[in-house]
Amino acid sequence: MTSAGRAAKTRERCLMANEHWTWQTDQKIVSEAGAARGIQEELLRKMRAARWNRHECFAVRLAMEEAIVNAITHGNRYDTAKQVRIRCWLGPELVRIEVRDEGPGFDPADVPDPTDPERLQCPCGRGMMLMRHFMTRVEYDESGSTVVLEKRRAAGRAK
Amino acid sequence: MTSAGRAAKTRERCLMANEHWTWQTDQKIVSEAGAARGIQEELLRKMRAARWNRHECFAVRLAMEEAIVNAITHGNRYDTAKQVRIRCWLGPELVRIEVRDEGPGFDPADVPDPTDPERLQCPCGRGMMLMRHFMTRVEYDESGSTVVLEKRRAAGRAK
Amino acid sequence: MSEYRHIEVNEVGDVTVVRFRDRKLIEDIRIQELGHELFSLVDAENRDKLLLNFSQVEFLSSSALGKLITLDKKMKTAGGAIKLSNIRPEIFEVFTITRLDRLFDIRDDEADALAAF
Amino acid sequence: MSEYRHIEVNEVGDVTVVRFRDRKLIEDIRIQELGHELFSLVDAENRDKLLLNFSQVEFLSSSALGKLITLDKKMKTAGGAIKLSNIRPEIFEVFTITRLDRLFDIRDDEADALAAF
Ligand SMILES: Nc1ncnc2c1ncn2[C@@H]1O[C@H](COP(=O)(O)OP(=O)(O)O)[C@@H](O)[C@H]1O
Ligand SMILES: Nc1ncnc2c1ncn2[C@@H]1O[C@H](COP(=O)(O)OP(=O)(O)O)[C@@H](O)[C@H]1O
Repeated sequence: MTSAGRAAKTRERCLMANEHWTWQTDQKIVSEAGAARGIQEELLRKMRAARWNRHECFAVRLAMEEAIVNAITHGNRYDTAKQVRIRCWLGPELVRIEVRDEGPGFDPADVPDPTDPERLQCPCGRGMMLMRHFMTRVEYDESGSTVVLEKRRAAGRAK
Repeated sequence: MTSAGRAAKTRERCLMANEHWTWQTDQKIVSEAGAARGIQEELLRKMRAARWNRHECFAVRLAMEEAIVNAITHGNRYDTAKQVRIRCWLGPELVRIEVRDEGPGFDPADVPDPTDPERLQCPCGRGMMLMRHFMTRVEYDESGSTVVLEKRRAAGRAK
Repeated sequence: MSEYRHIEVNEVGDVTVVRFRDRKLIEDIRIQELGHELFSLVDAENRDKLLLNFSQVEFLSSSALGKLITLDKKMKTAGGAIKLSNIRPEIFEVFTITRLDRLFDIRDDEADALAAF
Repeated sequence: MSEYRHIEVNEVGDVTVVRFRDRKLIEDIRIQELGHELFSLVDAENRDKLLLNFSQVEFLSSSALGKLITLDKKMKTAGGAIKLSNIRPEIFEVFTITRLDRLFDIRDDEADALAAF
């Protein structure tokens, strides 16, 4: 691991330690459309129970869906011998989702902007932009086969 | 026009003057799928009559199709008030096709490589790569709304 | 008229009004079928004025956007028109962020959309 | 089995063998319909082993490639498999240049392809 990689890991550990999680899960699914549906629904149920608002629930549902579909299709290329590992952490103020595939990875910097007028008519390439817009943090590891998504709860909500 | 643009125009004029054309056409079509079919078929008939080989005819058919579809869809965005101008020149050794739309243009350098493993599953973005592979020359003007395609006849053919 | 599993189809004058039966449009076999049903309105039934009413739709992901873009392309190739209506705020945000609000004609409600054809 | 305008469908064992009626697969309303017919084999008829025999096909452009990629995606989502056969040299070149020979399982002829399922 490079020193930048190590520094990121350390920062990650500190961030994790400071958070107080009320629920978490760690599961592996096969690389098939819909295989993660149960985990996705469970996280959303927990969020609703903890009164995260409609927009926040929508955002997390969307970003998680995009990340998982990417892991199954682009990462593992539907290879049912490969798995996707999904980890979720839910705290009072933060939800964190990590999606890791067994694919070749990629460089997120190479992904073209889907809003370029020239690309507007192409039916794909919008998942990452949606994750970035709807989440507080979207980070890929060095290889590109693991993504971490975080959503911080709105500050001004009713207590 | 920039001086680079002027130089290109001059070079263009010289190239054109040196060629001896046996057939040419200059037509405008509305921005609808299939509207250029007649012109495409006519050029191919002329090429076959002049005994261009099967691979060369395939190449010209393919590149011309991709350029016209791009002009209609990405350039004029199916706006039937806009036209596509198609000019063809056929000589003993060279065929030249110019396709000009009334759209906003684009920068060909921005077009991502469709063979990147990550983009292999996207159903679009292969037209320009095919034009470039099958033709001898593919050149866009400064704005990107005009493309010139050329195919030079194989040297080693039977006379 | 065929029976559809994922959409509800009604005629209002010469416009075909489509409502979605699924509340969530996500990547799986059902969205493939949904795409198939939408495309058949253009490909097999030659309808040329489609109004997609999203009032039932609570969620959609980028795969659904892909289907809508392909539908739009088919419609433009066939010389027809599509309009969208009754899109709730979060989904509208999906359209604006991806700039698809420039590709699609999005109207507030069915009456507005019908009047715009 | 439905009647198709752009494809000819036959069963060989549990494999659905598809031949194309059009010699040129190009961007227009017919290719939209062709896509529709191919997709319906997966979406509506739930066929999970498709062999596309290209012996009749003299020409295809990138829009046809797009249809094949979408078909492949549908098939993978549904857990099935596609193979291609009898592709003539120029069209094979289209597949290799775009690296789609890595996405698709391309076999020389029908017998080879059938044996590979
Ligand atoms: N987990 C992954 N593994 C490999 N490549 C990926 C992964 N996630 C995304 N990509 C690459 O990034 C591109 C953009 O992804 P995205 O914005 O979600 O759009 P789409 O999935 O529709 O192509 C994908 O086409 C793919 O090339
Ligand atoms: N005439 C044009 N006007 C504007 N943009 C164009 C034009 N031709 C090509 N482009 C841009 O280049 C991209 C790549 O084109 P192409 O390789 O033919 O693939 P596709 O047409 O399938 O997207 C298009 O998506 C579009 O963004």
